[in-house]
Amino acid sequence: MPNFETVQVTTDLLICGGGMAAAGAAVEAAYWAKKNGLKVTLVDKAAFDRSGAVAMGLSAINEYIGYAAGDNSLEDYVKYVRQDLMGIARDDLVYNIARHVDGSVHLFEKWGLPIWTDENGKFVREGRWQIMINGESYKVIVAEAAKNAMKDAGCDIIERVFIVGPIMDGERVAGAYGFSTRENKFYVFNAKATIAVMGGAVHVFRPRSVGEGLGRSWYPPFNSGSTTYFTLQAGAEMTCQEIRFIPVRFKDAYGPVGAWFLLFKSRATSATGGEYMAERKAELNNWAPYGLVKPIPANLRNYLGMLDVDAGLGPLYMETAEAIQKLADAFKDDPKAFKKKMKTLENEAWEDFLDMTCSQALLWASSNIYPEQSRSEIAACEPYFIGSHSGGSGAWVSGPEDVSTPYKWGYGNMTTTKGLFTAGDGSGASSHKFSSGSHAEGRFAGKEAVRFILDNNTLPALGDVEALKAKALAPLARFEEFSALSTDPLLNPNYIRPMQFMFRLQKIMDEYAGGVVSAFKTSDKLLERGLELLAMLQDDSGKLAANGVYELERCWENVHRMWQAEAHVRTILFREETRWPGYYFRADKPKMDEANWKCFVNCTFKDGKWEMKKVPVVPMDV
Amino acid sequence: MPNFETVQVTTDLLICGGGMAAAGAAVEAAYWAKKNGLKVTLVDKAAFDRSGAVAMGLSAINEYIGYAAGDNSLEDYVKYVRQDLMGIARDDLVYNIARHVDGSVHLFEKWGLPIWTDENGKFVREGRWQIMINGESYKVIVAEAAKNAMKDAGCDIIERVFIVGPIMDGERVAGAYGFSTRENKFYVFNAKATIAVMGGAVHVFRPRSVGEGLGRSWYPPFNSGSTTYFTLQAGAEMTCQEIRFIPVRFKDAYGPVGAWFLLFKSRATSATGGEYMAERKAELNNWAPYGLVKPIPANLRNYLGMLDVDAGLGPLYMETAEAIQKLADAFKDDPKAFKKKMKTLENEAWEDFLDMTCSQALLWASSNIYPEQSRSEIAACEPYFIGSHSGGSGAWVSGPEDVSTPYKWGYGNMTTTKGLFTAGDGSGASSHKFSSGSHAEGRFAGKEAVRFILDNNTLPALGDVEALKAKALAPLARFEEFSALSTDPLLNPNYIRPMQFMFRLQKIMDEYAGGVVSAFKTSDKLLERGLELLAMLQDDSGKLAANGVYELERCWENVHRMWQAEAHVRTILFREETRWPGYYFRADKPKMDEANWKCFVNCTFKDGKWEMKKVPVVPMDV
Amino acid sequence: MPSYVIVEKCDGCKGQDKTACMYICPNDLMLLDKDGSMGYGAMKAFNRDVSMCWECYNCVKICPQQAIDIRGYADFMPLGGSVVPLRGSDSIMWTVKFRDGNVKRFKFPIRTTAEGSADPMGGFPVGDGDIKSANLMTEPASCGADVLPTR
Amino acid sequence: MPSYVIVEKCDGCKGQDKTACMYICPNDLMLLDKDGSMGYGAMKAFNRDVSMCWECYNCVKICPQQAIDIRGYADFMPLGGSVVPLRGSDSIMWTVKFRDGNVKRFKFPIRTTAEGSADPMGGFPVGDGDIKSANLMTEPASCGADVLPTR
Ligand SMILES: Cc1cc2c(cc1C)N(S(=O)(=O)O)[C@@H]1C(=O)NC(=O)N=C1N2C[C@H](O)[C@H](O)[C@H](O)COP(=O)(O)OP(=O)(O)OC[C@H]1O[C@@H](n2cnc3c(N)ncnc32)[C@H](O)[C@@H]1O
Ligand SMILES: Cc1cc2c(cc1C)N(S(=O)(=O)O)[C@@H]1C(=O)NC(=O)N=C1N2C[C@H](O)[C@H](O)[C@H](O)COP(=O)(O)OP(=O)(O)OC[C@H]1O[C@@H](n2cnc3c(N)ncnc32)[C@H](O)[C@@H]1O
Ligand SMILES: Nc1ncnc2c1ncn2[C@@H]1O[C@H](COP(=O)(O)O)[C@@H](O)[C@H]1O
Ligand SMILES: Nc1ncnc2c1ncn2[C@@H]1O[C@H](COP(=O)(O)O)[C@@H](O)[C@H]1O
Ligand SMILES: Nc1ncnc2c1ncn2[C@@H]1O[C@H](COP(=O)(O)O)[C@@H](O)[C@H]1O
Ligand code: SF4
Ligand code: SF4
Ligand code: SF4
Ligand code: SF4
Ligand code: NA
Repeated sequence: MPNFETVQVTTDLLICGGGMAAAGAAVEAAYWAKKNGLKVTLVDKAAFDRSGAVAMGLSAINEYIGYAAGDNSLEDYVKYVRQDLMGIARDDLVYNIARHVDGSVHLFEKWGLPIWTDENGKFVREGRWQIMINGESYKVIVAEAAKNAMKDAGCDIIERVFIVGPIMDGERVAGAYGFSTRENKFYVFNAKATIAVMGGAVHVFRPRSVGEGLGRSWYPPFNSGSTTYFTLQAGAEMTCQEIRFIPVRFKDAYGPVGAWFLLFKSRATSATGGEYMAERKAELNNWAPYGLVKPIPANLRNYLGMLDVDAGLGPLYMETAEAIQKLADAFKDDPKAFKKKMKTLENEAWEDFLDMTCSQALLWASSNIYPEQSRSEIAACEPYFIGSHSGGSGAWVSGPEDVSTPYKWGYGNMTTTKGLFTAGDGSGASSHKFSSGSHAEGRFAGKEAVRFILDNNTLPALGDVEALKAKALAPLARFEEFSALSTDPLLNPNYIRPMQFMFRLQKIMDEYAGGVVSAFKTSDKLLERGLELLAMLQDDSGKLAANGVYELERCWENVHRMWQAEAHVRTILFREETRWPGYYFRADKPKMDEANWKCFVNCTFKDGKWEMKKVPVVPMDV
Repeated sequence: MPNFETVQVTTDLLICGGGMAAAGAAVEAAYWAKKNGLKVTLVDKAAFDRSGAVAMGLSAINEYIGYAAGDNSLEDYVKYVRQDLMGIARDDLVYNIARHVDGSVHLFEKWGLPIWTDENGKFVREGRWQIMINGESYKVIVAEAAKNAMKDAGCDIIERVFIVGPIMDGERVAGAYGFSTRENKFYVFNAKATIAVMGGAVHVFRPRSVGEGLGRSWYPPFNSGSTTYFTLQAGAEMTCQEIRFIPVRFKDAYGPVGAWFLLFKSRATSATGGEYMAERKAELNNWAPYGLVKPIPANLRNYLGMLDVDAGLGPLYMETAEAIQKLADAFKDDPKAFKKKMKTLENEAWEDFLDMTCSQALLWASSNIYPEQSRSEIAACEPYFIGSHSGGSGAWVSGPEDVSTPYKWGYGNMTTTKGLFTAGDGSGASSHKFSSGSHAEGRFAGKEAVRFILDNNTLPALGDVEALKAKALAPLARFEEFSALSTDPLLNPNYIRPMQFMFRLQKIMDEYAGGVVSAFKTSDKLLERGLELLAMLQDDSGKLAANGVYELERCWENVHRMWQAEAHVRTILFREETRWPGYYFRADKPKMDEANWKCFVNCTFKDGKWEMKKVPVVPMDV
Repeated sequence: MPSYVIVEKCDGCKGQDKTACMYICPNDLMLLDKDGSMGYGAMKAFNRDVSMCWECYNCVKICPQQAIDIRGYADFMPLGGSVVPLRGSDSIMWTVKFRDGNVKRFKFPIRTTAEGSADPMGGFPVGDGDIKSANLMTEPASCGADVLPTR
Repeated sequence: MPSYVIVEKCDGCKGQDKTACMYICPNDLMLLDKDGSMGYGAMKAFNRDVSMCWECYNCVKICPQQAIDIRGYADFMPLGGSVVPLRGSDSIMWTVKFRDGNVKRFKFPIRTTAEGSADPMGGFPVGDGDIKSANLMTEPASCGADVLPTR
């Protein structure tokens, strides 16, 4: 094994991750840090310009309130999110993000993001809360502003360093450790406060794609659960670990459906021609009061379609041709205008994919699908863990100081671990922030972290750095120790390689925790058996081996996924009801139980032990 | 591309394949050929000693009638098979195999196969029709007898030549073409009659295993549909292409369950503790009269378990500990006898796996499962196409001359194509032959083929051999032509590689034709969409590329699988009912329809067109 | 399938310290075979872990030689289609080729300001500058509001 | 996982024309790297397509050096167990090692005759020798019957 230099970086504020939340944290923290003579360091495993979920771009911004212009009220957004999460939401957090989100969006526009405007210069609404953008370079632009701010404040951005986990000084976070994916360097970061914003978790469950297509997840495969691992290992309380998200998307390539449903007003049908949302409407009564509001919660929209699929009535289709024809119909008496409208619609349809899911455009092209001529299949994807979108999983964070809320312990968006903050996909029970809300929340966390530092202006101790180094690099050592035994170093009885480890994890989750193959159904017995298998996997994670730094990265990503998996399984098992059918169905407890389970389920992992608890939901009075 | 020498082999009888049926055909044909001055040539893609489904060994012989000793009657076997196939069986074929099978088994014993006997020297019965063996070397022994016979008759055995497809001289088969997997040689076989016995088809559907575990199918991955492809392309009529087989096996490693159910009399339960065969008994009424006989047809046994799994009540378990304790209980008052009995049972349990599915022994060892202490999960596997076991798919063959049957056109086990014979997994509507019946049927086909040759003693013409050569080697040429375009020759826009082609096929079948992910449900609409996708796959099969002969073999195997897939999809679509729930469920036609569909569905592919038809079932009067 | 590199076009970014494709890939997949010892040709790039590729097209867009293209995931994508971007400083052109040979072209804006020019404050006035208040740096102005709501 | 080859034990079958493992694998997976140019070591064998291995143990049983072992499929098999056969001319010995370290040994017969000695007719008298009759070569004797049933 080559010698790894230990690089120690001392800073005031450490930002782990470089996605939307990190960009927000950086641009904001740089401002306050400069003002207060502090230093911020941002560490991203990838290139800040194109890292994280927005790497490819986006075609819409899904949270824009427009409250100052009177488009919508913050209170309505709070109600919307709460309903969409079947009652389990932190209104204080949602409210806080909503009041800051317009500011982020307005900044994006100034920075250079093209946002569609109508003839009056108003943003074009996709749906009530969503606005349309030409978002191919969304992330590049947002990162650029953060970089400029960081540079101006004398702060550092370190790319291609993979963060393995937190360093603790007793109950306070002291920084993080990781390694370079470009050089043989082990990194130790020592900071007064840390913001863990390394996105959500993908590939915890077995994806529908196989073989070469394995990378085609809806959310990117490089969101691998690092935030969950980081916060959990730092002893932070986690919430809503059961609320995975399953999006319905165009089948196979996972092109977005939002524009089709909201902008093009397309219908979704099942193969028999019926509109499942209409035909299965009665089912919604079983999930009252949430089933009876508009918009119908995302999981229930999924559920109605799944009932058709489960009954063998697939495929489901997005009626693209019908939708386009309907929109163009208004111009049918003017051939020139009609043609122009058709061209516009076609452009919009293709841009929607090309801005954020190029594969779907490629799939249409490769299979001769012309959306104006024929419909196109849709399907439920596999489960994801992303606190920023329509799932709820994440760390349990403090509410904002100035807002009346029972959930508050000093600094906004600080976890229950002293000095450790999170946002975006990393903070729980506050969904529907999306790209813009994640940025806004990141900014808020950035400011609050600086406030924390000013109040706690000491550098925590790092402890045994060599032990952390040995732990981080163990898979390299294992490979070196044993690989010479077999003629093919990929096949060896003494270790497991990261890809196969991932397959094993995914198979367990798929089969026991309600993945695709189980039609998203699980039960106490399945979960208990799943935990037995996960325990053996945990043991075997000590036998991961990496042939080089690239595989070392993959090893740790999969360890991170495994912890996300366990938090999930334990939480579904603890919550003895089915509340989010369409995300998962507990077959042994097939009904919602408002009397006993209208509460958060929080968990911690401390001193080698999991603790689960119920926490009351205290809604905001809106 | 290296130059490929063309090797032409002229023979009287060509046997394609070297499995149980081929070994039977060879041992028998050698005898009659020698007598009549003819030459037999056997071609196997692998090593005759250990090729085909019995490569690993077996722990039981599943068809042994013992009719001469009065154990069972041939008629009872005919009734058993007919019921097990839900009424759709060729009684004439089943009867014929049954009357020859004891002869094969008695020969096996003489050749050296250890068959368990009781204190009276009688074979130990596992169930009514099954006997127990120490079968690790089963195939070696059976092949040895065939080799000795072939040698004695001056016949040839050619190993490691892969048969691509048939050569036709008008309506008569003229031989076969293929290539060596060891040298750069293209092979053309010219024969007066051909027996295609290249086994069944595995990996047509997506397996449950993933990544490195992909090879863990129940039936072996090297049974890749060559018989179906061969007979179909020779214009032969195919039957029962809808009757796939789905075995229930120990979960993941697919260890056999027969001994546990029949010998150890173990119960199967679902997680809630219930015995699904008892609790869901009423469901069997919906499938009368077949649901009401004993033994309950295999597909219905599956179905009852699947209903539990579908409802989220898994895992299913084999109650191994309970079964072993019960058997040992008789000795509970004599500690020494008890200990001895426990040891015997333990030996039997482990041998059952070690003789035929070593992986299952490894899985028990790797997960600390001691069968006498704890139960072990079982699960339905993925679908297989094997006419010899409990599925029915295969070619439509002529019944025996001396038996009264409407299905007869001259030579027993000849397909509807002149001079082309098949047996074992290759012949349809005559299930439950297993290893012994396949051997017996092979022997019968061997004799009949010699009879055909004697009546048709001319060598058919080969036609354009160069065109066949170009076709067989096309994937090599494609690789050579395009691979230099990309830095990684595995990634190239001009071709698809065999493994990825297989993944694409499997995904289509899994999702549209009722594979694991669809809980074995499909419908007209799903099948029709599946056919659209298969049509594009058919086109793209012209773009398969092979980097070397090994990949060439894999290319053709997958083309063979693809044709099996299409025959299957078209036949399920044609049959507008659900007759074999537990194998597949047509959601749009959820009931059995005796009035309209108590018939065979046969199909042919001729002149580029598929033809489907109904053929009446005429039962034997037993 | 994922990204592939066209032998004739890739120049290994002329031996610069880091290649454009390696620099940008969010999943760390692109690698340069400097001396050809990895078997991909000297100074040629390749995708080292195909089945982890998100087909995000970032490597394709950034390559100065247009040496990278995507062939759709083989497990579900029929052959014969292609989607090729050409990204400029303010817009992107897409050429979409169908399996049946049809071609469509699209052009979309990507940014309204000059590259590198994004002003972190966006020209908004700073807020109260109070680390203890709920106002972020440019608030309430950047929200379009007179005062940041609370409750 | 599938079969793997132990470097120290494999001798490439001493450079014979075909190695035992290549000869026997029913799925054509084992390959010898004669000169080491494939990267597995000169005169060393390897499994060329791991995910197509049936774990049938035929290569393991046949290897004269006991150089091959199986490590269970990584996608569902926990680490630490092993199953090792030693096949003789009339019986086979299995050593089963559990994850928890326990070891069990089993011995089973595999054949009752000498290798190579199988007599095709099994010592049964030949039948009627009539190509047109339903009797196969040794029938009805090998069926134990006086006459082959028909109907
Ligand atoms: C992938 C995707 C995402 C979206 C959508 C479609 C698609 C196809 N849609 S819609 O169509 O669904 O609707 C949205 C849409 O149109 N509009 C919208 O506003 N948001 C959408 N999202 C959601 C947003 O993108 C999302 O809410 C935010 O990006 C979340 O922000 P954040 O929580 O910061 O996560 P991130 O993925 O952006 O960033 C993660 C960062 O962490 C780095 N990282 C990860 N692990 C690390 C480690 N161990 N060490 C060091 N660094 C380490 C990453 O490199 C990255 O920088
Ligand atoms: C795999 C397996 C099989 C069984 C079982 C468990 C397991 C785990 N079980 S139980 O537990 O379920 O019950 C059985 C059992 O205990 N008892 C029993 O009697 N039979 C069982 N089978 C079934 C029998 O094995 C089966 O019925 C027969 O073997 C079928 O005989 P046949 O139809 O000849 O197929 P084959 O697989 O033996 O031989 C195929 C041959 O073709 C070759 N081949 C294939 N493609 C070729 C090509 N393109 N070119 C040249 N050669 C080309 C092969 O190499 C092979 O030689
Ligand atoms: N994405 C994948 N899907 C299915 N199988 C894979 C995939 N990647 C690798 N494999 C198989 O797993 C085995 C080990 O792969 P690797 O870890 O890439 O060396 C190989 O034999 C591959 O065939
Ligand atoms: N049918 C629908 N009804 C209401 N909101 C929707 C619908 N489909 C998508 N959305 C919302 O539109 C945005 C993008 O949707 P999606 O593409 O599903 O992520 C998210 O805010 C969704 O919640
Ligand atoms: N529960 C059962 N009832 C009757 N026959 C069975 C049962 N299980 C297995 N068999 C038969 O036993 C043999 C081996 O079974 P299997 O291991 O399922 O292939 C086959 O002949 C099966 O039909
Ligand atoms: S960016 Fe383009 S030219 Fe540069 S190394 Fe990558 S593929 Fe080659
Ligand atoms: S397409 Fe995206 S994920 Fe794939 S190699 Fe290129 S940059 Fe990486
Ligand atoms: S049989 Fe054994 S010794 Fe011979 S080449 Fe194979 S692994 Fe090496
Ligand atoms: S275990 Fe069987 S399939 Fe696997 S390499 Fe050995 S002989 Fe081949
Ligand atoms: Na289901």
